[in-house]
Amino acid sequence: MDFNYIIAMLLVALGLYCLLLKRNLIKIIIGLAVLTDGIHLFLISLGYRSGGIAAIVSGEMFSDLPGFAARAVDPIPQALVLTSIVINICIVAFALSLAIYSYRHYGTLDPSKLRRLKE
Amino acid sequence: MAGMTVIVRTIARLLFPFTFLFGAYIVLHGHLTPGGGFPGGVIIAASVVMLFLAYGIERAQKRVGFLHAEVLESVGGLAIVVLGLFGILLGITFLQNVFPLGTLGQLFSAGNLPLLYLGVGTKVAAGLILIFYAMLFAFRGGEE
Amino acid sequence: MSLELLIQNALLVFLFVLCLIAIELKDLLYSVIVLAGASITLAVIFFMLQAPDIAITQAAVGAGVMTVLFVIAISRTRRQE
Amino acid sequence: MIPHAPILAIVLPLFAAFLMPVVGILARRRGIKRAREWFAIAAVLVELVIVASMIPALREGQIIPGQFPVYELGGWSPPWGINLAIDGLNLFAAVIVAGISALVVIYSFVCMERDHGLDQYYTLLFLILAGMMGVALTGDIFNLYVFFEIMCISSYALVAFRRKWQSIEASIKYLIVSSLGTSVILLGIALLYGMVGSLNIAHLAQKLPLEPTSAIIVPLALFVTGFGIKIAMVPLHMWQPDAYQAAPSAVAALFSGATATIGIYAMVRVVYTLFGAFAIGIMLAVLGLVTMVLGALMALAQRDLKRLLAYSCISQIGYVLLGLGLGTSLGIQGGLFHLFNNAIYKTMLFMIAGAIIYRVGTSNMDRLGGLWKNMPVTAMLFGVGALAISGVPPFNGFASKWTIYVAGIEAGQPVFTIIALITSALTLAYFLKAFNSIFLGQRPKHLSDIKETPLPMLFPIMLLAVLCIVFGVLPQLGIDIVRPAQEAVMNSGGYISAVLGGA
Repeated sequence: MDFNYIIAMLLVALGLYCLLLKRNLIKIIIGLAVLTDGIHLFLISLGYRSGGIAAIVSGEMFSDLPGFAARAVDPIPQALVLTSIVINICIVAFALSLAIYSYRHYGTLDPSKLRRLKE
Repeated sequence: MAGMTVIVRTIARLLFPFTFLFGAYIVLHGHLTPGGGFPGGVIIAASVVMLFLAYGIERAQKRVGFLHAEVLESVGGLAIVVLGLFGILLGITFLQNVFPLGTLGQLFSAGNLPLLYLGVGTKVAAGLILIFYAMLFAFRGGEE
Repeated sequence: MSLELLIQNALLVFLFVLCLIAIELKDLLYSVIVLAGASITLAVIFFMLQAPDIAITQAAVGAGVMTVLFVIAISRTRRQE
Repeated sequence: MIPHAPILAIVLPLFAAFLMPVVGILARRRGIKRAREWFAIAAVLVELVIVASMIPALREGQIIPGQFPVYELGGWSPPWGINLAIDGLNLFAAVIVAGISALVVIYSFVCMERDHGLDQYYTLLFLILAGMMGVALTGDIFNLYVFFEIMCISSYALVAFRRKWQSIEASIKYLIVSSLGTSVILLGIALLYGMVGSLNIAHLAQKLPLEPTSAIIVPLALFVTGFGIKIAMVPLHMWQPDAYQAAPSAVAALFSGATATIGIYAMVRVVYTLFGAFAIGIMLAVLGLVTMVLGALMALAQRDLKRLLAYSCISQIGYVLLGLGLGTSLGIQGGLFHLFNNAIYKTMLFMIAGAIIYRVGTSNMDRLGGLWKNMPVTAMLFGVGALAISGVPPFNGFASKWTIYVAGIEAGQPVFTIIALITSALTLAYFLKAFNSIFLGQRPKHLSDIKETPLPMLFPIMLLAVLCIVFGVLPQLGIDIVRPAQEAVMNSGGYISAVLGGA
């Protein structure tokens, strides 16, 4: 299980690196996606318990509710990740439209060149 | 953006009902099986966008205009809020379930949850279609 | 180590490698396609972690909608970094 | 109190936001003029009434565990369900937000009349209001994150609203920095959930150890960084002047008055209630000092009025952080009082900048001058705002700054007080410079037929100016407003027992 957390944190670090050091808006947005993917993986791994079953309606739930509750994975992180995915797609869509705008105005996707081109 | 070749159009037209139905299934069975309002709405939006891309945005726009999508999005959002307010009017607190619970495992069960999912699905599908419009339409007064 | 865990760990490594490639590729279009692959891999991992809801959403959003948005954006701007 | 007031305060702006496109379409079909504006004003006034109706309930001490101040969504009680928890601090933030938003919407009536796409403008404005209300009233840390994110996304869109080159650039900058901040907050929440297994603020606060250990310091640092980006604390401030300059003036007024307040609120709630970390307060105070001094120094060099105001906003937030970071009851009182005053005069100054742009078309101070003869009332109001922000008696800025000075000395940090005093003098200097170059001096020829600010724009500014004087002459009144909030910060145990029902 620890391996999940290591990979999650590596993804976060990768996203941060891309966000801070890349000089292309679309690359930066890709970095943002990777960063949030890492956080999602982290959250889902938190809720998992080994040998667990999904917390959805099933036949087992009707026959043995306490047993089901003891074995089911924690559904709260899943709800969090769902919300976070929704938010993330909003941000990505908005950021991409801004990137297209900036390309039309400046002809570049390099955020550090934006102001210099105007003056 | 112009349309694509006849093969793509035919496949898109054939696939459209199935993807749309699959999205609707996911929305309506959100309280029973994996899925729910958001993924279902995304799949519905994807099926519509597939038609857009195959037939060209100009022709598609005659069918589902910007205004339609905007109104649908508002209606979806309003539906969620109004459902929540039902709880206040009839029950105790916001989003309190006031509908009969039904039998666990049946389609018409879980109180207001399926209706909420319907609202979410409508809003998400309409909202995503709007985003596609805004991004494809060369930003003449782009929304979002 | 059980077979399932082995597969899962392999997928995790694969996910990381895909993300790394997506970030380092110079051609943005390829990099977006690789990112879509990473999204699918992540969806499979979510499914193995007993989160089918998230798996469906991640596949629909991450591989579907997000890729299309990126492709539209790249077609309106420029393909090389 | 209006029944269900807490949830209505969040739902009403959402409702208005979703209804706004429909109203816009109907108004266009039927040819009704200004339907959107009137609808927006009506909605925001109702919102203000709802929020204000919660004040007496809190005053009368109706804090019965499990009753009014804790509102349980869907009938699920905490820590399982999502709840809205209202104590003095929440309500303090909510009242500021509702009041400032009401004035901004009234101000937008004229200020935004030349813009296109007002449907979207008002939709985004109400979404931002819903987000701020949600952050202010919720008692669940993940809910706080979601509402925070709603607020941030709408504010990126509002910064880019006019689609000019500055706004696009500012919005990109803001988006990258701020989404980094919100990701960091989400990571902090994930770590907390992994440690404690709960998301309810009160429940988390109960379970977290009182003394900050090394394991807890990581999420705490993540939270401080995330919220620090939103309030433009100094090492994280680079997005803020661009965003404030590029945004329409009404939006800049909303950001400086309401959004900054919410950022501070979230920071205080997390640092003091959640972690009970009074020990790291001194770090906040030092950050506040740096913020204050650098903001003031940068403001001195600006030639654009809105940019100058943006930097002065950074500087004033520094005062608030200093007061809050001292951690004594007087310091927290001073900090919160200054937050309140800052919301008043900073909104007012941005509105005046908007009025000048409305009439003249520029806020570049090199191209302005001698406007005293054209806009005497505006000039006078600007003078009031400038004196208030510089902490000159008898205006409200003096009352709160004085409290912070005294708190600094009492806490055994006279150096802090001296630095704060010097910064205050700097503030006066750059505002005098601004006043001089806008309203006095030689008037360029093309400015000779500029008229006075239109009355609907002047009305909110005047109201805020009156508040500046009232709270300056009667500081006790302001302190009475702040006291419940201050007590709420100091007493996190009361919050916990109110939410969890004494468990």
